[in-house]
Amino acid sequence: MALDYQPKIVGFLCNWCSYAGADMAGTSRLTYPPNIRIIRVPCSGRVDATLVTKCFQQGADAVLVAGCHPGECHYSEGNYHARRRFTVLRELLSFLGIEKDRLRLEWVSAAEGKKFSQLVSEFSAEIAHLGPRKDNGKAAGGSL
Amino acid sequence: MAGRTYAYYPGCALHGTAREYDVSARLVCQTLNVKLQEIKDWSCCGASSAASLSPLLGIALPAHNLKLAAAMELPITTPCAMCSYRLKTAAHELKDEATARQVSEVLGSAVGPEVTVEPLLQVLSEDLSFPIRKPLTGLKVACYYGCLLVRPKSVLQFDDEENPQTMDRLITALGAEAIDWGLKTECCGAGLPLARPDLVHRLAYRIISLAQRLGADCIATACPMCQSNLDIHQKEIEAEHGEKLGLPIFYFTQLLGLALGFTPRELYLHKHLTNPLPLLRAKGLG
Amino acid sequence: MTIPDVIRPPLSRPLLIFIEAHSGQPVSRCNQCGKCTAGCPAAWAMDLTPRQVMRALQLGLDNDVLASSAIWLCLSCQICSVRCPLEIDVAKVMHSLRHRTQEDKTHPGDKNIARFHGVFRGIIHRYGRIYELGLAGLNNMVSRRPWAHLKLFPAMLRKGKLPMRPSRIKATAEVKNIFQKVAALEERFSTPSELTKGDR
Amino acid sequence: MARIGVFVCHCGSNIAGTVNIAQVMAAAQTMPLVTFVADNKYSCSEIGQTAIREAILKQKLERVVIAACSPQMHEATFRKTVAQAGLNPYLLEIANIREHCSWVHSNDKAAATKKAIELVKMAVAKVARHEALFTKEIGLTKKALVIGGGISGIQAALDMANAGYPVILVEREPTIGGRMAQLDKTFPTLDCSSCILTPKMVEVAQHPNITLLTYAEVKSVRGFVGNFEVEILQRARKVDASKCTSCGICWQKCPEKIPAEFNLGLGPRAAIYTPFPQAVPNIPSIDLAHCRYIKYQEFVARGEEGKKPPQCRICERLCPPQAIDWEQSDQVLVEKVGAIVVATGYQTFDHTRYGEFGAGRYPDVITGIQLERLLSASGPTEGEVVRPSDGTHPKTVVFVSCVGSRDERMGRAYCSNVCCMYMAKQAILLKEHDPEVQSYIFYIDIRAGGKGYEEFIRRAQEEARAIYLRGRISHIYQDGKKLIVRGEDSLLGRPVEIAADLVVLATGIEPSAGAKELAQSLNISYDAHGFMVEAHPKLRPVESRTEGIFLAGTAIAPNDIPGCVAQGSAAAVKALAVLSRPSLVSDPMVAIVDPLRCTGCFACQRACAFNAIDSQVTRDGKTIAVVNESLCKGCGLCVSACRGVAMNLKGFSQQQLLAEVNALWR
Amino acid sequence: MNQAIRDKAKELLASGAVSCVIGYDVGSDGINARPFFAYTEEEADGLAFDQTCTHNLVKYLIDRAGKATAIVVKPCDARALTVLINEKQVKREEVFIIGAVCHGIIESTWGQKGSDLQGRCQTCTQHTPLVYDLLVGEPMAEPTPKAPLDHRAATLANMSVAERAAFWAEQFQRCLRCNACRQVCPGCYCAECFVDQLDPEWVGIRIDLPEKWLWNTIRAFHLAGRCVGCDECQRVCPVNIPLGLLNHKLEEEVATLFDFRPGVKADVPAPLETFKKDEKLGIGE
Repeated sequence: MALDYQPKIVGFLCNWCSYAGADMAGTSRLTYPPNIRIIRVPCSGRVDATLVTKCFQQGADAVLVAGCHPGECHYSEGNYHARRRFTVLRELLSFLGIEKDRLRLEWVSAAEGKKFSQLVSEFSAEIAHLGPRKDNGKAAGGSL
Repeated sequence: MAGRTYAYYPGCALHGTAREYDVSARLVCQTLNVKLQEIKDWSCCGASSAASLSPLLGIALPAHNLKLAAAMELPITTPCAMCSYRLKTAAHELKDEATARQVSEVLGSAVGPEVTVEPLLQVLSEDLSFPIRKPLTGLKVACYYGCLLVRPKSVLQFDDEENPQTMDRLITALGAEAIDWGLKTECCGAGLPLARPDLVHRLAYRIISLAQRLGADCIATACPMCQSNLDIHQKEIEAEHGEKLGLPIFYFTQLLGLALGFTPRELYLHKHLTNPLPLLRAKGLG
Repeated sequence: MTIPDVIRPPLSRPLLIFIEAHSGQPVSRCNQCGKCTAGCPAAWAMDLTPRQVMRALQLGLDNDVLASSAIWLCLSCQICSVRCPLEIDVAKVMHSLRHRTQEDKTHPGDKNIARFHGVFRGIIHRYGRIYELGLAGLNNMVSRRPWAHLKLFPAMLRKGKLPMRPSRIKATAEVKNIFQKVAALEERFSTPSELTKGDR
Repeated sequence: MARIGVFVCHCGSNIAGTVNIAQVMAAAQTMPLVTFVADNKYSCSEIGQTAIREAILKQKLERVVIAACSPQMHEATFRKTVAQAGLNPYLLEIANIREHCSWVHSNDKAAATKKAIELVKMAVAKVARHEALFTKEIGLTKKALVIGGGISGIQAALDMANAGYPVILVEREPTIGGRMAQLDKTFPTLDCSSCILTPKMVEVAQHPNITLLTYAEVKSVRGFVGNFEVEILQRARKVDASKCTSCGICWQKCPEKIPAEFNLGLGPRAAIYTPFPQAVPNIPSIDLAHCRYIKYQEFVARGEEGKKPPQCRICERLCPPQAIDWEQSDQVLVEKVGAIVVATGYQTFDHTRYGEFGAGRYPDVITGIQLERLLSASGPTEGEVVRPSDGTHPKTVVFVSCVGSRDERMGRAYCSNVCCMYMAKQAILLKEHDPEVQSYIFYIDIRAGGKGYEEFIRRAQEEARAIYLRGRISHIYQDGKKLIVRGEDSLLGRPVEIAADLVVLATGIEPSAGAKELAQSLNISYDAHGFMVEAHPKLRPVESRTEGIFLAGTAIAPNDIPGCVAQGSAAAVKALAVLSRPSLVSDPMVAIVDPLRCTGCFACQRACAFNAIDSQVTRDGKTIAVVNESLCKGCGLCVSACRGVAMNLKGFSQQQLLAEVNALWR
Repeated sequence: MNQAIRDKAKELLASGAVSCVIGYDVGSDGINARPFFAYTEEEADGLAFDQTCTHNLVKYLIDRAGKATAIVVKPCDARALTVLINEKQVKREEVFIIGAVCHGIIESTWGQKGSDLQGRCQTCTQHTPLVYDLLVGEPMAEPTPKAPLDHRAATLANMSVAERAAFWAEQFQRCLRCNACRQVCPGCYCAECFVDQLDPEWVGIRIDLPEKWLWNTIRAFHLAGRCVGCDECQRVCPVNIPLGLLNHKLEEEVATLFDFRPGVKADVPAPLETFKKDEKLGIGE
């Protein structure tokens, strides 16, 4: 693994908690590695499995889906649905040859700027440690 | 408790200054059918000195004894609070992989953290239905736990850090009265009487005098250092403060032994420097 | 006695960094509330109170800390640690500081207490167990106070509280071996404290 | 094809200090469909907004990307800006290159610039798939609900009622007044607390616009801003309020005595009671857990053997207007309101968690609120400060600050804001009650930031001769009649011991029990401690993140009375701004069904938490889903439930999100 | 058994209770069954049921919405039918279910009858349909569950991630994107499948591995908690991609995570359409 390997992580952040939590990390000037690209969604429950799978197909090294803590979803229940959906998707992807660790679902509240920055730092380090995708980046072989 | 067998780790003090703790512990255990098998050729846990000077030595010495007990496939019990603290702390530290690796290098073989260590007080309080022959009615006891039995709870997992109750319940079960007081877990100066007697005297005075002011007839301990700091040094403390204290300091096993019908001599009560016999006679227990 | 100089906080604070790493305790977090000192049974006897030790560490007054009697007077009773509102294990910090003095040797430590610990360790090394009469006698000699505690001895001897002979164990070789291996391991790593995370 | 304009904001040096703006602009030039790129020193300034408007007109821009701060900050601002230039406000996308980029990658400028370029690329790709969206007008109920009848809620209710709007005030306790009613005097003026509170309580009770529901709780809330539907549980008092004359015979004659909650157990109350004499409403309630007749009924209902407990019913027999009504039962009321003010207040930290302070077993270690009750002329001792243990007058009183505050071991890292001040107040009052009292106040920092507060502390020190000691207490224990308090005078660096007659623990503030559950049913966020979270800590301090729900008082954070009153009024104004509108504008970012793709499996309906999916039959007889836009909240759960992409979410459509993902690899 | 089906079919057609009976007749090779639609009593004489009736016919019911229909179902087909009823694609009241007790389908090729049971049938634990209006055949005791026969499931589970990735790359590489798996699947009834959509364009039109990978992954995910394991997709795949492996993996996950078997109960939401507040799934904790 090359030392300058920079994983690319896509983050789907719910507008009400996690996106605001990421904002809070910024407001508090808490630095974290620049590997994540954040996509704002209204709710973690909005994040379609196809969208996440599409990220992996395109070559994402990892995907983070973050939403409000259980019981605190702005829409009451969206995060519970996300929890089931990504539990199953993670199993499927793992079966297909993408490490479970590459798909994470986390709860980050609007007040948890510190948690967000720690989360991204840890996640980036973990994925860098994991190295490039075993299926050669582009899903299942790219240019095969 | 009854019928169970333990690997018995008396600790150095019980072969020296605290002979009476060893003797009384063995007597009551025998009566209560708690079987003690002394760990063969046990060595010193290092007390606070080893740990003060070298962290690794502070774990390796107790770990050596954990290893001996592990070979016996028995849980350890020890009357001494310092020993139980060191053994439990070592077992806790051994949960850390790096520590475990170094310790196994020192000892020549691995020691698991899974050896259980229970202070004798805990073992004897599991079942409070004692076959009492002479209830300690009328005796007011201040139960003194010291620091090493209860702190820190995160490691020792024994009783409340500020207001433990185990010994109080045991003493109450003997028919005596356990007084409520606020210095149950105050430090008495631990192992420093040789190095800094002034300090130990002052701490011991605070403890003894409060117990006395609150109406206690005596203090019960579960630690040879606590007992000796409060008992052996009491005369000197009295001299320094110009105040007569004369408060007998028992091991809880001795009070338990009295209630079970043993004589003061069998329990080595004559070994104490602050003579408890007048008190026992006054209460009709002597 | 020298007249104390004004404090000129140094720009680097190596001891703070070392102690935080070694003890795993966030000394910098301490907000000087003083609860450690308030409950400390020995604080009155210390030249720096536990709170002041934390403060001196924060300011980088490394010599003041390493030379203080506080780190040796600490009884490891853990009152400070279990009550600290910021969950700093102060006793562990004291322990780490003690280990630090053993490593850099520039601060021999409190003459009475550090010597006592040394004598204590020596006795275990020799006999495998503690020999109290020997400990007391040896401690008196080493601390050059041959007559200390003398008043206590007769009564204790009479009560049989001080056996004349040490309680030896058969496997003294094994115990000596432990000492040797620990010393060897400590030799191998230049800073012995890195061997383990420090003792509680 | 759309013409896209990209505006890159420097935000002074906030962005430009880290991100190379020129490089971002150069990269934006090459992005598909981008026809214009410009930068702005401050996009949100009037100059910046004018530049954007002018560019839209001059360059005939059809979509706009603004790379600046978080959309949470200025999306609304810029939507207005583009709308002023004639664009549909929803044809705008913000690339967050400040909070998510320059501020968090200040240590790596090259990487920050590269990331900013990608964020702009994603926004450009997304905005190309934006569609013009249009709002709709919806009606609203011009009535407010205030939850909590403490000083904050009282203030909010009165302000809204005085503005001419009907208000429902719901209070869980049998009376309004809250914690303030328990206080003796208030700092820094030493006004008598009940003297200033009681008139407001009476005003609430008599106000024609206020419906007061005490002994009642909000059970559930449904709907949305302007159109909430609230279920309120009115608990049975077993007293007919229309008959009761508050004569007091019942509570005087009731034989069952229990420690009074209002007096923190320092005095008794009857099983039929009003919490305190000035209670509003002054209708007694029967405490079902302690009433003898209720116990009798329960005994009979269980059909147990043995001696029956007494039937009692003394209150019923003695009540002149025969107001006791055993048949009265709990009722659920359903109300429609347009705005909600949450003012659920606080409770004090349970100091028995501190073993080192005796865990509650020393009677003369009391809390600040208990001392208030002892100081109060209407309290259990009629204003005589005595030790609970033996009734003697304490001379040496030690105050312990930060009990359950600034203590991470207890999970309470925050400062409770009012304790420094109330300790000073109590020291002054103690001296007034008994000049022989010597107060010692252990503090860590004296926090006296309010108007006249620092002067008040000096008054405690100079007039009341309180001795302030800097240091936290470690241990309190009983030594005979005295309590030994061990602290450190950290200014001298020496341990201190005081033999006190009375120890007062300044217990911290924490949210009322049940606040979390209420927040969950209201769908508003709360922090780890259970305090409600503001929409913005500085700029929207009395709004929740849920539109139409406002916050006031200690439900948000520890606060003092002037702060709570100000927040009550502020929340009222915010609520009035909703209620006074002729109609509300709906958010157009809702779900929409493609009838050609929908197969009518109704997975969307099963997922929707808001009952916003209805069914309809198409002309060819197919039954398909249709979105009820007024109920849809735009979460998009239905979209992810739909395998065939028949369901989509306006503003966050599958196409838009997919474009963002794809942009990352193009 | 055949007679019972024919008698019932005739009775239903004669009374006008249904306008069509969907079942099987003997195919043109004289051996293997094929789908058969009987609209008249005469045609009903052609109905037959034997161990070659591999097809899952329930998907035909979707196109007959609004018209009363009778259908012959095997136990696995019956579960698929329950899924369709739960998902409102079929109205229970419009269907007369002739449930056939099934002793397993035989692996056979055109013109030649085999002797071994199909893989799925060897481990089947549902020989009697769970839902029917008429049951034909003698109900039998169900065997205890057995591990799936395809040893590749276990092998894959023990493989490294890289090995699994390589395995599936090799499999999906063969995919022709013919969509036969989708066409045959009773769970795939979308008006416009996501793979065919141009807006949004989830899957590109290239016939290369990433596009094939995405199609096969999402096809499997869309069936999570809905697939009854009839393995028809695998049977019809012209290039023998072991789609059943994927489906069974998800079937197993859904069973362990949510204690759910698709098509067993009527009127329950699929596991991914619902949730429990306090469940611990090992994610987001």
